[in-house]
This record gives sequence, structure tokens and C-alpha cells, in this order.
Amino acid sequence: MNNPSSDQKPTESSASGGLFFLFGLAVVAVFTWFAFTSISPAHLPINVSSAPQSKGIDQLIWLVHLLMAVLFIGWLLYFFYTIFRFRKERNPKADYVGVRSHASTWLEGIVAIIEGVLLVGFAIPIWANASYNFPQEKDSTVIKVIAQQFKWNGWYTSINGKFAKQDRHFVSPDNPFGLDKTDPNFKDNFFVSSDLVVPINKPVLAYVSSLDVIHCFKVNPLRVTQDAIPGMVIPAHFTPAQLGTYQINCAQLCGNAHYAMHGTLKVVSAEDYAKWVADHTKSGGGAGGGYE
Amino acid sequence: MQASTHTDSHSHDAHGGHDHHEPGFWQKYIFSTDHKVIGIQYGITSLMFLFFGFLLMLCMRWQMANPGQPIPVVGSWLHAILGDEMVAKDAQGRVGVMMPDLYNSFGAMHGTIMVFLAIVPLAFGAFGNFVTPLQIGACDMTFPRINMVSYQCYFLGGVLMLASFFIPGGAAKSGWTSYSPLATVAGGGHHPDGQTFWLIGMVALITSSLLGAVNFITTIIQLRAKGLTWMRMPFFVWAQFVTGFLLLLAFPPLEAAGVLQLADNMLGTSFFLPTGLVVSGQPMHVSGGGSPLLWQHLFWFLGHPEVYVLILPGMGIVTEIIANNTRKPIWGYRSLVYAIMGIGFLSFIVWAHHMYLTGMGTKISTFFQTTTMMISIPSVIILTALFISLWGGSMRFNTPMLFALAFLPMFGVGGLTGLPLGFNASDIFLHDTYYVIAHFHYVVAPGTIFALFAGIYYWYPKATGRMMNEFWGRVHFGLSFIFMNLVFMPMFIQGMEGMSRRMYDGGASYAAAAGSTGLGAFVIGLNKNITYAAFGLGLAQIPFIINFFWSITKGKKVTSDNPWHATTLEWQTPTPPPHGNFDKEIEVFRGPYEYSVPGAPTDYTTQNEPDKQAPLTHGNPVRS
Amino acid sequence: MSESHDHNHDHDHSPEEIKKHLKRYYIIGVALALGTLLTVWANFLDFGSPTINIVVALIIASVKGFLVVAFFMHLISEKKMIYSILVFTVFFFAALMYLTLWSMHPANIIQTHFN
Amino acid sequence: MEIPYAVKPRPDTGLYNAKVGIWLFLASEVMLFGALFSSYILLRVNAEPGTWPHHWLNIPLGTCNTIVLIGSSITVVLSWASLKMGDFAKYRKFQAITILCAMAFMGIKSYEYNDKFQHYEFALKNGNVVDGHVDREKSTVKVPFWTPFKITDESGKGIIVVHGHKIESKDNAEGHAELMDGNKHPAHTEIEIAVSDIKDFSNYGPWHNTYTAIYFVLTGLHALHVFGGALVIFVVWGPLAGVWKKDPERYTNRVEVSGLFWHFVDLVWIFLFPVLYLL
Ligand code: HEA
Ligand code: HEA
Ligand code: CUA
Ligand SMILES: [Cu+2]
Repeated sequence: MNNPSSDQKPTESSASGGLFFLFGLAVVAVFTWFAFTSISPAHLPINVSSAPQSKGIDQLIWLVHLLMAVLFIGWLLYFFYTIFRFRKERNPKADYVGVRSHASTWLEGIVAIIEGVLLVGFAIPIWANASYNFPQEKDSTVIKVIAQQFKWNGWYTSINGKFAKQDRHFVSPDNPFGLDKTDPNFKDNFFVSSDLVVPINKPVLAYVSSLDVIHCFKVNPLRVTQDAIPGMVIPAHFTPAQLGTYQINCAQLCGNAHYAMHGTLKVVSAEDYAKWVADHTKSGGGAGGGYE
Repeated sequence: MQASTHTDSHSHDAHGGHDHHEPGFWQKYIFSTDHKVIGIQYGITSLMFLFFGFLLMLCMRWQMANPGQPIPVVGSWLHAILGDEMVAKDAQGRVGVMMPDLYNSFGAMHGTIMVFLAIVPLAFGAFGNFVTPLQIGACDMTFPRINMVSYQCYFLGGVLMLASFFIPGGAAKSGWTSYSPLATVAGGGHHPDGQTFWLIGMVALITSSLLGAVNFITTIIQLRAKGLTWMRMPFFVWAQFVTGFLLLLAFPPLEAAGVLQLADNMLGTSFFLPTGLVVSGQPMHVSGGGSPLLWQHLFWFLGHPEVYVLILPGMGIVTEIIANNTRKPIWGYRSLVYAIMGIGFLSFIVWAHHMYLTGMGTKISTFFQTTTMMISIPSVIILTALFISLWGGSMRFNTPMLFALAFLPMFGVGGLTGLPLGFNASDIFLHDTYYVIAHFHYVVAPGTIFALFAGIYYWYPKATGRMMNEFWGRVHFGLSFIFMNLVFMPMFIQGMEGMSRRMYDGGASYAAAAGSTGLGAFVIGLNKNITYAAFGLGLAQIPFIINFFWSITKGKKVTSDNPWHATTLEWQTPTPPPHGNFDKEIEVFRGPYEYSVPGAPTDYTTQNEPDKQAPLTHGNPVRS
Repeated sequence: MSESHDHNHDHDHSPEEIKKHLKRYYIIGVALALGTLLTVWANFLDFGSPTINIVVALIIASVKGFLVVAFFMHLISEKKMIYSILVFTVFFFAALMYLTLWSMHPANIIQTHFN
Repeated sequence: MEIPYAVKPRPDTGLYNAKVGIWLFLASEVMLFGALFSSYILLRVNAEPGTWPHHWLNIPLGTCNTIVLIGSSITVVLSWASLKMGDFAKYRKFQAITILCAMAFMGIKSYEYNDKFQHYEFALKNGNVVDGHVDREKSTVKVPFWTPFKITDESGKGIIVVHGHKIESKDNAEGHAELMDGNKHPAHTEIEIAVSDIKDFSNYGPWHNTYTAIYFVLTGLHALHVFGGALVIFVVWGPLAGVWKKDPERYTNRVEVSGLFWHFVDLVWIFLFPVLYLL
């Protein structure tokens, strides 16, 4: 039933057209500005890690956002021009064919190529640095980070750099980490809760795991994020290059106090670190049972 | 929907067998097998869930902006309903402070309700049911009774989800992603707990979706009108078709995973629980040997296709409306079709981009980020085709068109911000921050919701025989547009500054704890702005809700069956369409968007227009 | 849709055709039963490595599965539409199996030992 | 209003509606079982070495059940063929056998389930393990079937009698391997254990280990399918038989569709059997 007799006109934008467009222009302008300033890597927090991937992460974020900004602004300008130029009042008769050029195919191709370049040139190598090219244990400060509802346990070893044997089958109420207490290395080990300390300018190799549910070890200024998954021990690394106290976030929902599960990571000089370790090995650490 | 004429018919008997018998109220509106009635049932139910999901979020937003402050008015209601465990007093003894458990429940249920009970049922259940058979010229779905059961399963799932708020321990509180082991231990010893309800509810919802998907796909394959070849199908139908496949093949793994998690929670199995768990200082008494990552894989195997389930029907709606209101064919119809098939296909092999930080090796994350970048290309193609379709049009800016146009940049923002998440290296920083929240809300809220609003305004006259009020529609649009952006845009800032999601106090205690390197006061302060905007967004819906109900009886009557002068078949039925839809068998001769065909008498040539009266062009102008 | 040829009769399942198939059904039935016994028997053979036992069992099961699907479910003479649905399903099924397994394989998870 | 192509195939696709519908449904079933199979593989690959059981289930019973199910698949296809040739009586006979086979299958399955629920493993405080069937007559306390596995023993002198064998220390690798290997049948004796000696115990229900867990879920879900399939076949066979007279083509289609489902159930079992019983 093609109904030429139907007399009802489709609803149209009426006389206020001009005003409407001025208003539209204003909205679009404000919107663009708003988006441009909001979605911007300028908001990234300071980056104090000198590990190879940490700088790369920021670089990649900048580059992707550059691509996004170009696409976004380009399309938006086009968009606004079309709705201005091809509104009914100005263009009463639509063109059946519309655009005849192949420009869009090129555009799509270019987007694909840029994505490919970012992928191969940046994302993959940066990721390899973050999760494949780990520093040697002997060159780094090795710590084990064991998350638990709702705090961060740090497990350190002092002199010989060896950790006691750990076995899930040893787990019991008074031995939540499942340590082998007969292991000679156990004497060297000590534990801290929520306030971790590492020396400056030396790679930190953190083995992240969890006792109960999934948490996520995240220190924003060091650009390190690693899920802490029970049953797995996953290494993460970073190289603090600036003294200070940084916040450890828990970035994975882990229960009702998830919002309060923060710890601190204190970056100190090598000497201070040695002193701190010595203190801990003497007091509380080792066979004395350094964990709650 | 002309309720006034039929509500008085005999509601007591339901002898369906006799053809000449006027069906009773129950049979006509509640246990109907008519796809249009089922579509409207889906629509009303899912809009209510949409509203409810939003109300949950308002409570959470209040808490984020004003941590520890009692929620005005609603706080004491919540206290009366949910008790001391969930809603407490503040320091001054004022009742109505949301507890962390309640915040987590609301968060998980907001996500679940919005995704599974609001948007999918609205986009697929309501629009799919109401529009698809009409657009393909069918008299109904292939399996009308299964269609009814599908709605009932959905309803049941919804009831179970809602009921879970009232059981001891409250509703599920492990996020909509329900990661194990948290999902198993969060119940705090209650059996069954909210998570149990969630899982059983999900099984009902999945069953509903599966039945719906089988029905839709079969209908589109089998009941297309004579002459309606695949490449003559309206893009909306294509979108529903691909969506159907996503639901059909992606949901079962979550159903399986749900059964396994249910067993973990109720039977003491250890599918997702590794050996050596220590919860609250006590070794957990389970056999162990399972893997938390297994849950994540099965969840995201659904999860990612699911997000395209949320967007594809929206894209379909927007395409219909843009073609109609530019009065010209969609540019590159074929490339749209291939792109949507590409999205459907690829969406099954990108899921682990939600899991980059679970200790994935380089090879695997390279694979998944490559597929993720690949899937962004068909999205770019679709958006590009829609943008280019505007060129040369003769646009009229009615409410559906305004929403449809706004969809484009909104989806653009959401989609583009998916890119830095898709690269694993940049995701290291952005993962689980508010940047992610902002990313996906841009696609689902100002994206999909706007598309759905557009669809409601557009097809409303077909369903009711009356138009919605145009002025209030524009008010609704303008305010929604502004507030949506005010809600979600600042979240990008928060995310980029490193604020984590799912924070009961909006990150305040993090800011307070860490001195110089934590979140700044500015970032925390944005919480307030966002919350005010969210309230504004709520108020902006009032014109819509009133308009929606008011227009059923008071709206301007349509004087034609085709008030928008559209080309597709749904406008060739009587208004509202009777049971069986079309007066006579309908035959299709041309493509879906034959607007402004050179030499045609009107600027629209309907699909069923035989060649004698208008020049027959071959389908659509392809990219030449 | 090609409106042209109107073949309301599907030749594959006409009564005469079915009659010819009857014997085939019996034979396949017997083959399936024998296949089952074969699997069990092969399972107790010592091939030198349990992996071979697994592979053998799975191959036999696949052959049996093929017989059921192809002949009992007469997929072998099914319409094109069904094939296109199943091709995708098989692909996604493979993706689900393979990618998950691949992702979770200990060698691909950056994980140190935790016994 | 009659839905088109509900009975006659649509010319261009060559299919009637229910045929498309059932294949779509089966496609989703493939993904459902696919997820469970991939869980199985994963749990197995990730299991600590030497902890995945081998030949724990009763192979003769499993073989028998496989053949029962295959038999039912043959009768299903034959019954459909009979209908195609217009022989309703023969269809009835074949389909009756199908339903009997389904019942036999479920009977055997429940016997196997029960056997696993009677089978316990007790870890004693001294590190020994006792594994076997509990003799409920001779035991002086009630031993639960279901979690939580706690025994109420007021007297403090409760005794449980087990027909099975004892492994001296769990850390003893050989003993452990013995427990995991169903082929090693150490001499069964009657063992008495004092409740006070028990550290921990459970039967071989789903909670026992990841193997029993996935075993029960896979076979349980499969059993549900057997039940559902048999129910549909029965309903078409009995209560709906009248349709044959009125509309034989529709009736045959229904038989075909329910048959397709049944073959799928058979197909799943063809893989379940080696995977769970043999490998
Ligand atoms: C409808 C929903 C939807 C859609 C369509 C998308 C689309 C995309 N998503 Fe998103 N995503 C979600 C919903 C969605 N997502 C949800 C719900 C989550 C979080 C789940 C949770 O953890 O709870 C999530 C999370 C998420 C993550 C995980 C982040 C993390 O947890 O760390 C990633 C990572 O790769 C990602 C990537 C992408 C990509 C690359 C796309 C691409 O498909 C996007 C492609 C689109 C484009 C590239 C835009 C093209 C447009 C133009 C070029 C025109 C521009 C024009 C103007 C601006 C005018 N998404
Ligand atoms: C489809 C999905 C969808 C949609 C539409 C929305 C919509 C909204 N979401 Fe949601 N959100 C999620 C899915 C969605 N969300 C998910 C998956 C999460 C993650 C959960 C998790 O952490 O596990 C999340 C998390 C989430 C958070 C983060 C919480 C946290 O991390 O702690 C926030 C914070 O502000 C938020 C806000 C909002 C807001 C303000 C809207 C608004 O856009 C809402 C707009 C809606 C309305 C204004 C209602 C309109 C109603 C009508 C028009 C009714 C009409 C009725 C009739 C006519 C009968 N959402
Ligand atoms: Cu720990 Cu969140
Ligand atoms: Cu995704």
C-alpha cells in the first residue's frame, strides 16, 4: 500500500531552524572542547619508573589518543557541516547516490594501517618488556607480594636472597602462606604488612599472588598493574627512579573493604633499604614468625 | 496497544481453540503468542528495569559523592526494607547510610540489570519482536508459543534477580562479572546467597535468550516475504540476525560456567577454586585443584559478544531512521552488511582483551589484541557508511532523527576510547579504572540508549496509532544529551588520573591515605559533579515518561499507515497491525532504502512497489 | 530467493529412497557398537605412551560421531543453509576449545612455581 | 492464522521451520557441551601431576550403557523411516524400544551414581588413608552422603567399618598412585576406623576432586538431556499419536525433529564415554 493519498506530512523542523542551528553549533563546540580536554593523557599521574615499559606505556597512550583526536575532530567537523548543509530547508531534494568518491575507503585503510603500526611498533614490544623481559633476580630487589582481604603482605628475604619453600599443601590456620618452616632459608625471611619498602634505581621484581580472592596490585606512578590471583604467582617489575611514598591500589573488586585496601610502597635510598632490612631481620623476622 | 477498546472483553475464559471466539484479556495481553504483544511486553518490562537499574545507580552515585552521608529520603526506605546489615546510621545517628556490601550489591545488580534485563530485552526482545516480522513481511514468528515462553523465562529471571535483594546477605555482590573465588566466598556463609539467585536467574535469562535467538533466526530465514532476498533486507533485520547468532552461540558457555559456579557455591566442588585458599585466616575446606581463570574465560567468551549484542540492534535502528530522515539510501549498504557479519564473526575471538593482566604471555595477548584491533575496523566501516549517508540528504530533524544523529558521535567517543584499552600495553595503566567505565557507558548509554529512544519515538505510531509529542521529545533529547555527557565525560579524567572502579567511597579514602601520589582533590571532587549530572539525567527522563504514557491515549492520531513516509514493509500494515499483520500477501521488488529515486512520483518508493509504477533500480547504489 | 523452481518434493527422503537406506542404518548401528568395543579394547593396549591411547580413543569416537551425524541425522544430504549454520558453530567451538586451552596452558601463563 | 512452512519446506531453503529451529538449538547445545569439555581439558591439564584419576569408573557398565544408547539411536532412525514409509505400527514398536533403552540407560547411570556416593575416602590423623565402601550395618555412627562431611559422635567411641584398603601414608607416592588408578585393585579387606581418628573425609561425590566434579556435571547434564529427549519422544509417541491421522506430514516432522535431538544426545555420549571412563 503505497499511499500517495495520505496527506499527513512527516513531522518537520519548523521556522526556528536558524536558531536551532546556532544552538546546535554551540553545543557541538562545547562538546568538542569538553571531550578534548577530558579524554586527554595530560591527566596521567607522574611517572617515576625508569623501567623500559613504563615510559612506553605513556608514549602509547599519547599516540593512540592523538589518532583518536584526529579522527574525532575530523568526523565531528564533517558531521556538523553535513547536518548544516543538508538540512531540509537548504537541500529540499535528496541526492539518490550521495558521495561518489572513494575517500572513505582510503580513510579506513589508513586507520587500519596506523593501528597496525601502533600494534607492531609499540604495543607488542612494550608488552614484551613488561611481561617477558624480566630483570635477572640477581640484579633486582626481589619481593613477594601476597594479597589478602584487605591488605598487602610483603615477603622479603635478606641476605642470601633465597625464599623458603612454599607449598599449597602446607597451608593451615597458623601458616596461611604455606611455608616450609624447616627450610633453612626461612630464617632469612621476613614479612611486612601493607607498607612495603624498596630501594631506588634498582629493578624490583615482585611476585604477585593472593591468598583468597583476586586482587590487583597497582601502583600508578610506577605504571605497574598486575592481578593477584590465588593459586598463581605472577611476576611484575618496575624500577623506581624517584624517592617518595607511593600508594598501592587494589584495582580488582575483592569484597566489601575493597575500597579501603590500600598500602604504600616507599622508595628509599640503597643505604636506608639495607638498614631497614637489617632491622627487620633482627626483630620479628625469620623463624620468629614475622607475619600476623 | 489500544487498550481502551478491548479491556472489557471476557477475562474469565480462555478457550483458545475456537477461531471465532474473541480471546480474553489474559490471552490477549498476558499469555499472548502474538509477536507484537510480546514485543510490547518485553518493552514495558525492560523499560522498568532500565529505570530500576538507574535508581540503583543513583543511590551509589550519592554515596560516591557524599561518602558516609545518609541518602536523603530513600535511605530510610532502604533501611526499612533491607535492615541494619545493609543500611546504617551515620555519626549523628541519622539513618540511611549505604554499607559497602550494599554498594557492591547495587553495583553488581546495576550491571546485570542494565545488560541482561534492560538493554538486551529492549533491543532484541522488544524491538526485535515488534519490528522484525513486520519488516520481513511475516505474519508472526515461526514459533509463537516458544516466543511466549521466552518472555516468561525472562520475566522469571527478572523476578529471581529482584527477589535476591530481600534474602539474608542481600543480592549478588561480586560485580556483574562474578569472578570466582569472590563470587563463592562473598556470601559470607549464607546458603543460598545472592550469588545463587544471580546464577539461577542467569540460567533463566540465558534460556530466554536462547529461545528468542532460535526463533528470530528461523523467522528471518524462513518467513521472509516473497522477493525479500538477503540483500534486500533492511539493515535492522541484518542486525537482529547477527545478534541472534551472537546470543545463540556465545551464551551457552556462560550457562555452563553458571552451572559450574553454582556447584562451587552449593555443592562444594572446586571448579574455580585453587588448592590452598585461605579466607579470613582459615584454610578453605574444599578439594581445590580448580582455576579462577577458567571462569574468566567462560565469562568473557560470552561477555565480549554480549557487548555487541548491546550495540548491533542499536546500529540497526539508527540506520533505519537515518535513511528515513535523510530521504536517501544508506550509502554502502553492502559494506554495512559485510561489516556487521565481520563484527559478529570476530567478536568470538577477542574476549581475552578483558584479561590482559591475568598473567598472560606475550603470544596470547598479541593474538587477542590483534583481533581486537581487527574488530575495530568493521565498526569504523559502519560508522563511516552512516556518516557518509548524511551527505546529499534532505534531513528533517524530528525526535527520532535527533537521537539517531547523536548516537553517531556518542558511539564514536565510546568506540574510539576502546582503542587504548585494546592495546595491551596501554591497558596496563587503564585497566579497571574509570576510563573503562566511561568507555563502555559511552557506547551503551548515550550510544545504545539513544538509539533505543530513537526507535521508541520512531515506531511508537505503528504500535499505538498515535504520535508522541514532538516538543517534549526534543526537550527530552536536549537534556539527555547534555546530562549524559556531563555524567560520563569527567569519568575519562578520573580514569586517566588513575581512579579505580567499584570504589564504595568514590576513591576518597585512597586520596586521603596517600599524600602526594594519590588521587588529587580535583579528581575526587568530580564525583560530586557527576552525581549532580546523574540526577539531572534522571529528571530529564520525566518528559519522556509522561509523553510515553500520555500519548497512548492523547497523542496526535496518525492519519496514514505510513506517517514517516518510509519504504520498509512494517509501514504497509494497518495501524496498529492486527493479529497476522498484513491484509494480503506481500511481495517485495526492491531494496530497503529506495528514497528519492530519480523519476519516482514520491520521494519514497516502498519495497513492495511493483516496477511498473516506479523505475526499478537494482537494489541499492553500491559504492561506485 | 529464487522464485523460479518450485520443487515441493525433496527426493532424498521419499519412501522409496528411505527403503534403500534401511540396510544402511542397520550396518551403521552395528559399526557403532563394534566401534565402542574397539575403543575399550584399544584402551587397554600398550602403545608405549598414554598419549597415543588418548589419540586413538578420540579418533574412534570422532569416526563414530561422524557416522551418527552424517547418516542418522542425515546431515550428509542436508540443505546448504544448515551447513552454513554449522560451519560457524564448529569454528567457534574450536575457538572456545583451542584458545582457552592455549591461554591457560602453563607455558603461556607468566607464572612461577607454586606447588 | 497458519504460520507458513510449518510443515512443507520453504522452496528456496528446502527446509521446514522446525528443522531450522532444531539445528540452531543443537548448535547452541554444541557450545554448551563444548564449554564443559574445554573445562574438562583445562582441569585435567592443570591438575597436579599424578592427581588425575584413571579408570575410576566401571568400564563394563559404561560400555554397556554406550551400546544401549546406540541401540536407541538406531531404533529412532528406524521409527522415523517406518513413518516415512507409512508404517505407523512399526514406528510405534521401534519408538517403544527407544523409550525402554532410555530407561535402561538412566537405570544403569543411577546405579553408577549410587556406587560413587557409597565410596568414601577417609584421611586419618596419622596420615594414613582408608578408601572403600562404608558398611552402614556394622558402623555405629551415621556417615553423611552430602557436604558438610561431619559426623556426630556423642559417645566419642564411634566406629566406621569400611570395605576397602588402607594406604599407609598419603605422601607415599605409590599409595597415591594406587588411589588414582582404578586398575590397581589392592585386596579389599574390612577395616575399622575410630571416628576420633578421622581428620577429614568425603565420598566420591562432586566435591571429592575436580575429576568427580566434572564427571557429575557432564553426566548429570547429559542425563537431563536423556530424560528430556525421552519425554518428548514419549509424548509424541503416546498422547500426540492422534496427529498422525489428521496430519501425517506434520507428525513425521515431529518425529524427525525429536529424533535429531536424540541423536545429538547419543553423539555427546559417544565422546563422554571415552573421555570419562577410559582416558
Ligand atoms: C556496547 C558495548 C561495547 C562496545 C561496542 C565496545 C567496543 C569496543 N571495546 Fe569495549 N567494553 C564494553 C562494552 C563495549 N565495548 C564493556 C561493557 C566493557 C567493560 C566490562 C567490564 O569490565 O565490566 C568493555 C571493556 C573493554 C576492554 C577491557 C578494558 C579493561 O577492562 O581493561 C577493552 C580492551 O580491549 C575494550 C575494547 C573495545 C574495543 C576495541 C571496541 C571496538 O569495537 C570499538 C570500535 C569502534 C570505533 C573504533 C569507533 C569508530 C568510530 C569512528 C572512527 C567515528 C568517530 C566519529 C566521531 C567521534 C564523530 N572494551
Ligand atoms: C547496558 C548497560 C548499562 C547502562 C545503560 C548503564 C547506565 C548507566 N550507568 Fe552503568 N554500569 C554498567 C552497565 C550499564 N550502565 C555495568 C556493566 C557496570 C559495571 C558493574 C560492575 O562493576 O560490575 C556499570 C557501572 C557503573 C558505574 C561504576 C560503579 C562502580 O564502579 O562502582 C557507574 C558510576 O557512575 C554507572 C553509572 C551509570 C549511569 C549514570 C547510567 C545512566 O546512563 C542510566 C541512564 C538511564 C536512565 C536515565 C533511565 C531511563 C529510564 C527510562 C527512560 C524509563 C522509562 C520508563 C517507562 C516509559 C516505563 N554505571
Ligand atoms: Cu583487594 Cu580489591
Ligand atoms: Cu570486550
